[in-house]
Amino acid sequence: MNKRISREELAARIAADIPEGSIVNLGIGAPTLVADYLPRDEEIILHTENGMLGMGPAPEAGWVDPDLINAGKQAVTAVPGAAYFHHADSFGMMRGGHLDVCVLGAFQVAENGDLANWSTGAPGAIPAVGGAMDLAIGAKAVFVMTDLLTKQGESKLVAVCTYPLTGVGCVSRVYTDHAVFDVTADGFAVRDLFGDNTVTELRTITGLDLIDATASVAAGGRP
Amino acid sequence: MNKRISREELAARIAADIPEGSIVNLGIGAPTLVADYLPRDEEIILHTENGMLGMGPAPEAGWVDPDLINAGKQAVTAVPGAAYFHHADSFGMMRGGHLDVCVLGAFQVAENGDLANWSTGAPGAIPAVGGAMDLAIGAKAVFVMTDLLTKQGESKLVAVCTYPLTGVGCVSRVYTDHAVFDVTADGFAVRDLFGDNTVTELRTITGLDLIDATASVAAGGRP
Amino acid sequence: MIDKRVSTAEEAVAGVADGATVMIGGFGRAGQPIELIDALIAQGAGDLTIVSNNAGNGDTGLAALLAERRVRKIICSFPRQSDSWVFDGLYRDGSIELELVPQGNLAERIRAAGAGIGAFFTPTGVGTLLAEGKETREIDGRIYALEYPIRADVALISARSADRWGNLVYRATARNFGPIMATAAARTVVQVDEFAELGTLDPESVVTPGVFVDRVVAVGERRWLCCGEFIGGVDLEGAALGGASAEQHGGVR
Amino acid sequence: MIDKRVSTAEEAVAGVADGATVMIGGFGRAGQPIELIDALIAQGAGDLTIVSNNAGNGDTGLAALLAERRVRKIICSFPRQSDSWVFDGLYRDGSIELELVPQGNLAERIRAAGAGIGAFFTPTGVGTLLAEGKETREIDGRIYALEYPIRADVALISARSADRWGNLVYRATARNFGPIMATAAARTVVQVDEFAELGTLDPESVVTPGVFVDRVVAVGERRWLCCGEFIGGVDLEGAALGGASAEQHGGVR
Repeated sequence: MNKRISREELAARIAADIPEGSIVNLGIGAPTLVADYLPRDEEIILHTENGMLGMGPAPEAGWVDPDLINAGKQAVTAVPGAAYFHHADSFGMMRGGHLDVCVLGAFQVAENGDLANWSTGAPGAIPAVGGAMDLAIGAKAVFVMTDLLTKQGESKLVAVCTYPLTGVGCVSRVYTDHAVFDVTADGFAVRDLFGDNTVTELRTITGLDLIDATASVAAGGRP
Repeated sequence: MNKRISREELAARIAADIPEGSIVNLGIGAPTLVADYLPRDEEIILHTENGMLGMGPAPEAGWVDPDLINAGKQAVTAVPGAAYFHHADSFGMMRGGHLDVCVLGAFQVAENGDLANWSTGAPGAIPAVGGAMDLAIGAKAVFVMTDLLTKQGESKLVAVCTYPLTGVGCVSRVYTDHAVFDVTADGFAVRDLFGDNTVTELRTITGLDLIDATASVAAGGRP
Repeated sequence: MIDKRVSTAEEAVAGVADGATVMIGGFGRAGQPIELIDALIAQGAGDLTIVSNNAGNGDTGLAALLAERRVRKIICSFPRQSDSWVFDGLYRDGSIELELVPQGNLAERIRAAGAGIGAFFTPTGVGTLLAEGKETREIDGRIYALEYPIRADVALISARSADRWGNLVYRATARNFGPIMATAAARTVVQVDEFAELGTLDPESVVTPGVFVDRVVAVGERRWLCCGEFIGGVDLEGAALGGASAEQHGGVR
Repeated sequence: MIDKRVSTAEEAVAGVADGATVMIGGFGRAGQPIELIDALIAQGAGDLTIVSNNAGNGDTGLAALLAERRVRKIICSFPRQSDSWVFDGLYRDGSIELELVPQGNLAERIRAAGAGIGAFFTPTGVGTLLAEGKETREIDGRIYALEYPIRADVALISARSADRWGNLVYRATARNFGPIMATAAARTVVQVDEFAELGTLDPESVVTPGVFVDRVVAVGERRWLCCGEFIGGVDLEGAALGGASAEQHGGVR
């Protein structure tokens, strides 16, 4: 029984959906993996909200530049064609809708596209939001990359988020280790199944009334 | 009888009141004359709202640069230490209160510091405001440079402006060909008399209840 | 490969629809994208709303577009200039609508559109005719008026140089409205003197990142430069000194 | 002669009062003005409100200032990091107040203070805990929340180079909050690697014009540069690879 793909496979799957020429912001954590699977013969421009377009991969050993980091505060490089700018300009770029795609992690995504990814609301936890709320509302397409289930086996796709929201109705599509879901006006639509998952099984796992859009997607349609 | 000083003398008088290190915007028209009288051995930085700090004098013949103009669309130069920026940054600089002094022309200035300098409200006139309203509210000190009287002999210092306003309560001081007036909470205070003008005569000419502050200014006080 | 370069000004302005809102960069003649405006005139779109600081100078560029009666409305700060006779005539005979905006509010409204700000409180214009009817509010003892973003379908701007990603550098005060208009339009079209190889523009000095740019056309180096160096020899209109006017040599920028 | 240069970090931070609001540039360690913070620690001001994107890393810089219990409140977007143990401890025992602001709203509020904007409507955070109690408004079909400027008494920032007028250029992503914080404080204090002669910074490439700067101190070239060229050889904390830590050599920037 093969119900899940690996995080690397998922990153590759997301990368394949990003057209050449896109301006893309990859959130901290798993989404940064997507960069490794972007086709090397295509130009896709990476934005990092701490002030750069044209972010390149990690530097070679010995060439870490403490002045050149990504939003996750990891060392990166600049590709030819890069540009630096200050924080107000960088977030204006996001808020103004100039990014094509951002890929974010999630604790929960609701049927209406609500995203919760910054706080579990646990008492005593130190809150920290960073750029999550800006990213959530700041791209033409907001992709979520996540396991479908928590470690406790609960669905991260939910009818209504119970964790504090990051953004309202902002998610376009959810890439999970089980399947890909589009957020539609009528709820989640299963776009793509991984392994031997079925829509029926996913309905059981998530407890949601999922739309089966696999046929229309296979036929080239877009929900 | 010497009641008036020349425009050049007035420009020199204003220039003498601008301390070294000031950031100064000189409005279109007569105020640009002030630049010619700034002390050459002192550094005063000129701002032009079309995107430059460190504006220098007009270029020599044959060296006009159409890309390098002031707000009056005259050819200028850049001094060492200059910087260029775009219009939103330039007006943010003004609106944010970062200029020390701006010098503007006026149709009327009211006792409460209201300024009218962009429109006479004449029917059929084509309205144009440019940066006048931004300048009026956009410097720590707003100096007006003007003749005291119109060509028709009417006082430009008034109880209440009858022309459309440029800014409310924004003028700090009015330099006229007859005298210098500070705007105070109690109305205009005569700071400095030119030629053989007297406060009494100026009260008659303006029809205003002017405060005589000449003694306190002469004694080094500031109204 | 990302390549926003097009070969002609005609291609650059293709697709501007009747009724479109078009931002046009420049402060007076400085930074005015003359070749793009000429191409827009040839392209034929009409019933336009123009957003630009001025309303044209002389008989070229924006003034020529106005003279063709292709502009329904202009949003600007300073239409009346010594050489704005084309606009003046149209305005006086009621052929063009004018929305007059203080220059800093114009810039900030354009910037707000690009930066996703829904509206902002500005002190400029408060208590004047130009803020009449606008919502006001006292904040920390000062009165502000609420202003809304200005967006456009197309922005036509001019820069000094661009790479194929659309990264732009400008020149002196010709920068003016270019960087903010580039952010506020659904499609930004740029004329530059010349293209730069990708990677040759210093990432610290790029003023407009390519994300804001859709099409770029190179129109040749401005007359007063030679290989990027200022050589002078022109008047303020860009005409060669002591010779024929620049217009006769194919326009000024 | 305008000369904003001072000789020591001590002079640069002189005059910060107890209870002051102090902006501190940097995103994590990048662009954090370590020498100025060290001088502020020595200077002694307490009961401070700090505005900074993060709440300190490790035991140096902002973290050291917190450890000295000189900070009453911090306004930031991301206090919790892998190396933010100093802040974490103070927060958990109730010794420090936290105002959490989404990063883009933080940047825009700082920018608004510098640009004289009274307040602005932002879409970020709407419908979340961080916009609770804030005024909201629907504009063109989208909901926005009203946010107010953040000003400071002093800004401490880091740049690559400055001339005596205070014109600044930055380096890579260490630019981050520096340019906007410089506009939003009554007094802006800058540490740079080195001074540049007036007129040697390209006017097209100056990021922060000197008008926004009050004092500048040169603290020596960052360890990973040599005459302005990147030479590598350090880790992300700026410590020499395979050698002693940077802290032992006088701190990192």
